[in-house]
Amino acid sequence: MTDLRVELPGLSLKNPVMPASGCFGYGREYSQWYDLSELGAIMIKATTKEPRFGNQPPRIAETEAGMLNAIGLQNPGLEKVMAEELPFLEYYDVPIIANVAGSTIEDYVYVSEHISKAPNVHALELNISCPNVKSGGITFGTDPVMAYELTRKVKTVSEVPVYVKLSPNVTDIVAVAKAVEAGGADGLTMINTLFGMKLDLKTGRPVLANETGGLSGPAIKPVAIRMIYQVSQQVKVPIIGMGGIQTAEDVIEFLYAGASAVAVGTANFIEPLICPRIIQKLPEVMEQLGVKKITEFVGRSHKQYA
Amino acid sequence: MTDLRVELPGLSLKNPVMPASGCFGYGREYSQWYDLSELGAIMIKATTKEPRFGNQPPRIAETEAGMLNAIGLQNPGLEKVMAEELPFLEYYDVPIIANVAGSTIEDYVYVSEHISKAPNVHALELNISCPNVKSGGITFGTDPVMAYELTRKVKTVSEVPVYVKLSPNVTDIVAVAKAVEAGGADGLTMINTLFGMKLDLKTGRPVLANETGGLSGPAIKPVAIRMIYQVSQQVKVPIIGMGGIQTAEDVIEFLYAGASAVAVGTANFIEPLICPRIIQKLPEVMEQLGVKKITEFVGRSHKQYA
Amino acid sequence: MMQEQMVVKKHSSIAKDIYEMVLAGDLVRQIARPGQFIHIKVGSGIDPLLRRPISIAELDRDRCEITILYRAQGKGTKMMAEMNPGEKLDVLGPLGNGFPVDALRHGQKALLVGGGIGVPPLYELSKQLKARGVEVRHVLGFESAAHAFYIDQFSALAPTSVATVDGSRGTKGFVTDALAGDGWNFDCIYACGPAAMLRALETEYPGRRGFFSLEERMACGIGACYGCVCRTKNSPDNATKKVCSDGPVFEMGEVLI
Amino acid sequence: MMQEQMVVKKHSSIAKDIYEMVLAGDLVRQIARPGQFIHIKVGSGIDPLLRRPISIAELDRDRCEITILYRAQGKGTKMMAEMNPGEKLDVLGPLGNGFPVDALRHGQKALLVGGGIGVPPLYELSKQLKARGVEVRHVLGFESAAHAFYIDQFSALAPTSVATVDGSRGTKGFVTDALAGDGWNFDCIYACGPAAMLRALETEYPGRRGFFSLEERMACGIGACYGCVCRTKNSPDNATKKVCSDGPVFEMGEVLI
Ligand SMILES: Cc1cc2nc3c(=O)[nH]c(=O)nc-3n(C[C@H](O)[C@H](O)[C@H](O)COP(=O)(O)OP(=O)(O)OC[C@H]3O[C@@H](n4cnc5c(N)ncnc54)[C@H](O)[C@@H]3O)c2cc1C
Ligand SMILES: Cc1cc2nc3c(=O)[nH]c(=O)nc-3n(C[C@H](O)[C@H](O)[C@H](O)COP(=O)(O)OP(=O)(O)OC[C@H]3O[C@@H](n4cnc5c(N)ncnc54)[C@H](O)[C@@H]3O)c2cc1C
Ligand SMILES: Cc1cc2nc3c(=O)[nH]c(=O)nc-3n(C[C@H](O)[C@H](O)[C@H](O)COP(=O)(O)O)c2cc1C
Ligand SMILES: Cc1cc2nc3c(=O)[nH]c(=O)nc-3n(C[C@H](O)[C@H](O)[C@H](O)COP(=O)(O)O)c2cc1C
Ligand code: FES
Ligand code: FES
Repeated sequence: MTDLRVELPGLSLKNPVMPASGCFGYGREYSQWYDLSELGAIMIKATTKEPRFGNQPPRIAETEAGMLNAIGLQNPGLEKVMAEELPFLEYYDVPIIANVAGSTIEDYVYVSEHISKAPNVHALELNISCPNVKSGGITFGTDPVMAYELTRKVKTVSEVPVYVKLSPNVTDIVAVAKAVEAGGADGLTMINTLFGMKLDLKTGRPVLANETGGLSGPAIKPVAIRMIYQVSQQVKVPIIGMGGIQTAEDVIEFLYAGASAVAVGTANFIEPLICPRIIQKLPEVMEQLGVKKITEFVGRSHKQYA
Repeated sequence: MTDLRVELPGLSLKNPVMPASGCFGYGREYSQWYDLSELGAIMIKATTKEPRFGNQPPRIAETEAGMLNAIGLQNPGLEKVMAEELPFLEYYDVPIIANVAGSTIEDYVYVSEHISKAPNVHALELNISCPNVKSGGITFGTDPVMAYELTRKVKTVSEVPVYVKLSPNVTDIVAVAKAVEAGGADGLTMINTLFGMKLDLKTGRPVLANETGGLSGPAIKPVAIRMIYQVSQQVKVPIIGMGGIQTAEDVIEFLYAGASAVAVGTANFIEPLICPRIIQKLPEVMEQLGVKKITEFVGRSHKQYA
Repeated sequence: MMQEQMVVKKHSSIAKDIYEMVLAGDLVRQIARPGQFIHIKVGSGIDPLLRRPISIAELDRDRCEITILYRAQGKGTKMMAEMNPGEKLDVLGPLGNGFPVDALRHGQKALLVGGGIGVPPLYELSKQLKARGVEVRHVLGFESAAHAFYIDQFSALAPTSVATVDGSRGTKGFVTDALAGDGWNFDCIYACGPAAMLRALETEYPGRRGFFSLEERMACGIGACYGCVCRTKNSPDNATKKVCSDGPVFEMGEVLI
Repeated sequence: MMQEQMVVKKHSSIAKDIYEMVLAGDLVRQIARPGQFIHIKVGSGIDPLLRRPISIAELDRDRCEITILYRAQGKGTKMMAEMNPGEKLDVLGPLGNGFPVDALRHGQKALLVGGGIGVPPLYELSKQLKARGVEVRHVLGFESAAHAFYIDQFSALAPTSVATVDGSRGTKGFVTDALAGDGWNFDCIYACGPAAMLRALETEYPGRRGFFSLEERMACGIGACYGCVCRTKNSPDNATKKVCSDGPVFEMGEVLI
């Protein structure tokens, strides 16, 4: 029997696979496709203090082996998420990781304090890496000092463990990771999207109304693997990895790199059943590799030779 | 009649298409496939002061819509490049852009001083962005102060215009671009490869002996377009753009973004005739778009609305 | 809503770059209304990565078949154009709300206006309206005669005017030109086509009852990604609707086009 | 060296995951030696992105045809396995130097050692050596009887020993086990297979004459990218050779394996 369970701060996961934030809404749509209790966890869409209406469309552009999005953190705001979305998810036996975003440190602290009280929110994920909003967001993720400060403040109010989501758009990902670890982060999630753009052949103008967007999908996997490989050797807190995952084999590559669990983003749009399919496939691949416990994969790319 | 000519510092280009450094050797292999005089220019492989033997194999890994390489700047050294490679290229009517690499500022200065004297070298390209060597290389490309310093010193010795090749692995590409412009760069070339990695499913170990490598190919095009779009609005010097170009339409997207000419890298490996094919196709696409002079495309993504 | 490997039953080119494809599968049973769409994964790899939304143009419940009409323009649709009968196509569907056929009663009048690749969903709509005894007229706009398709099929159902941009068939100009001076007093307008066409109809028929099918770039197609939103009109709180799951059909005046 | 859309003439599975494909095209005229290879672009898109190097296993100059034998293991070769006769395959070739057939004269003895997917290039080599009147013997190693291929074809040319890792066919173990105790005094050894096999042969036959065909991950396949280098042995300056254009065949002892 293969053992898919993973224990992380605040999270007892049945298996290491969860949908990534922003790629699964608040679960309602995908609940029509399968029982959400099958998932390791759910990372819900970014929640801000006030409702956000996001960017103008077009918000989506396809690229080679990837896509750009510029949603702009559209969400109904903390109050509605607490009142309408989180209670819906209580019907399922699955821990929720609440993705928190804001423009100021105070915003993050406010949302974190409240949303961490929801009974099914088992952890927070601070989104300091959204490339699609004008203020806040990514600036926290690219400056280690601000990232440290934000993490520290949120830690003082959160009732659940705090994970910080790192931006790949930085010169030194290890420096940011160490800063948020020093700020008290219980874990890291990485990576958010790469900052990209596409132009229309006919008009010459950006395809996205927001001009630039976040690049996700298989195209970015090598960058994600590299960053997790580097960071996991320099920090002690666990990592939830993401970026282009499509298959059970991809999941194992992320674990090898040093992630303890993974999130699937873009692939949900192409295969609504991708998460349960990967979860079902994992034991088979583990057997082929002669591995009984999924945790044995973690960090194998460096640990076995350390 | 469509006009493909482009004038850049040191370079009178018949057309805006040239092979990218490291993806075309010193031209010998591709000269068996077509007349190199058809090209706008040739960016030759990085040249260092002493011969370099590069990294252990495997040096190549395929990824989704991209590839990783960790060649490690293998080259026969300045002396041999001057004595054997550049004279061979004199048989062709095509300007050469010499890609210069090193571990110290002195290395760069030394190579630049000498190679800029070769009769067919019309410009230098300072490679301050190679992710695959332990010292030098990318560190110059991620620190604006060092990038400024290096450019300034090379400018004092070079007999031809100096282009600086930027690394995309930075938080703030505009800051580096402005620094090298302030250092006297006559132009920019961008982007070099993204820093990435791939792990082997069976062993868990990196596929590349060097562990990490540079990600190139269509996967990185959205990042290249975004960076050129940002930088071209903030600097006055021209940009030669690259990153995932495969078609004439891609070339035009780079020009729209703000590049004045382009380089084709990875695509040469798949289609040895890719450069002449793109050059041949450009007039057709220009006619469809109703554009007579290729220079009219440049910067259209922002200039027409400025 | 389901995912299915539908079987290509027929496939042919019917106008310049326009293809007609008949697909068979169980998801046909779930189709509720004309104007719903399917979300197609072309090829089995990552190129192209995303699904393509295509309207259901005709429905044959007995044979469990649908017809789609599409323009091969970009990477995905060009690949689709290469498919042969017998091959399978990965489809999500049926998606979206579709046109309300029951907005009209027997004897009422419906004007159906389609532009380019907005024409397809109107075909099944027209058939169903006719079946209810609604009096239907069609106005279809195309780039040129070479691009025009399904005119005979529409004409067989109800009176059909055609406009082409270059005048090579029907009225020269846009659908609005073909409408001009047509004093026919419809009870409801149903339209699908470019945003400019829909805006022109809004201007032309202020305050009239109508339903518009919109297009937007989509990722998930099921309401989860917020990629395809449009803004609701006159709403104090700037609220948005998702074209894929709240639409693609909206009441005229409901959303900003 | 040219790029050509070669036509798939025959295609069939001949052992577990092993396929035999016959390709026709003009580039066959340019083939100089056994052991050269072709560089194949599978599919027309970017997935997979790079070409796949595959050895030429047999050559029919009259019909302008070559045979390749390949294992469907990863993305590219699995896609290739789906191809049907009549379809076209984008090929660069012939590439590389190949085995020197003229290293031996009439009556001399050649030992050909192949492991797994290193076996294919030895087939044409054996035919050409035989045609020169060279006395040939084969030793072929496979994982198991199910994975073994072309044993009858090789046996028809010359005496052939087989080793399988699980002992399900021939000697149990590696090719070196099948060689053990074989006192046959060859003049030259030609080998292609896993690095471990080649190293074992170097150890087994120090100072003997031989030619090894190597494998390395390739991008360009024509010597331009420096992706596929190996180091030359005992060279003071650490010099490298490119497997694609200086090789894939090297004299035993020339390069580090
Ligand atoms: C609800 C709905 C119904 C549609 N019904 C039809 C139909 O019946 N027949 C038909 O020919 N077309 C229809 N379209 C438009 C069709 O989806 C696009 O033409 C198609 O996605 C283009 O794909 P491509 O591979 O040709 O182009 P590419 O240029 O390769 O597409 C790149 C990306 O842009 C998206 N895209 C490009 N154009 C459009 C567009 N006009 N609308 C939405 N996304 C776009 C693609 O889906 C893809 O994600 C419909 C669109 C929507 C939203
Ligand atoms: C000169 C030469 C001759 C060869 N001849 C044959 C032959 O006749 N029959 C045969 O079955 N195989 C042969 N190989 C090996 C063959 O190239 C690989 O099996 C094949 O490239 C794997 O591709 P894939 O799509 O199955 O694997 P993937 O895993 O999708 O490949 C990913 C990448 O790794 C490369 N790669 C993976 N394995 C190898 C390998 N063993 N050698 C080189 N590159 C590899 C691929 O080319 C590709 O770039 C030869 C290799 C070389 C270098
Ligand atoms: C449409 C879309 C919306 C996203 N929204 C969010 C978000 O609200 N918060 C967040 O932290 N990440 C967001 N992301 C990033 C993803 O969670 C994930 O980090 C990224 O897409 C990489 O994973 P993937 O390649 O599997 O998609 C979004 C990504 C996409 C594609
Ligand atoms: C195999 C390989 C070798 C390269 N060597 C160099 C080099 O020597 N100097 C350099 O400046 N860039 C080098 N590059 C980077 C390319 O010049 C180019 O910037 C990059 O690959 C992006 O373009 P592409 O996506 O078209 O390949 C190399 C790239 C590849 C793939
Ligand atoms: S396409 Fe995802 S919400 Fe409509
Ligand atoms: S594969 Fe490019 S040099 Fe050999």
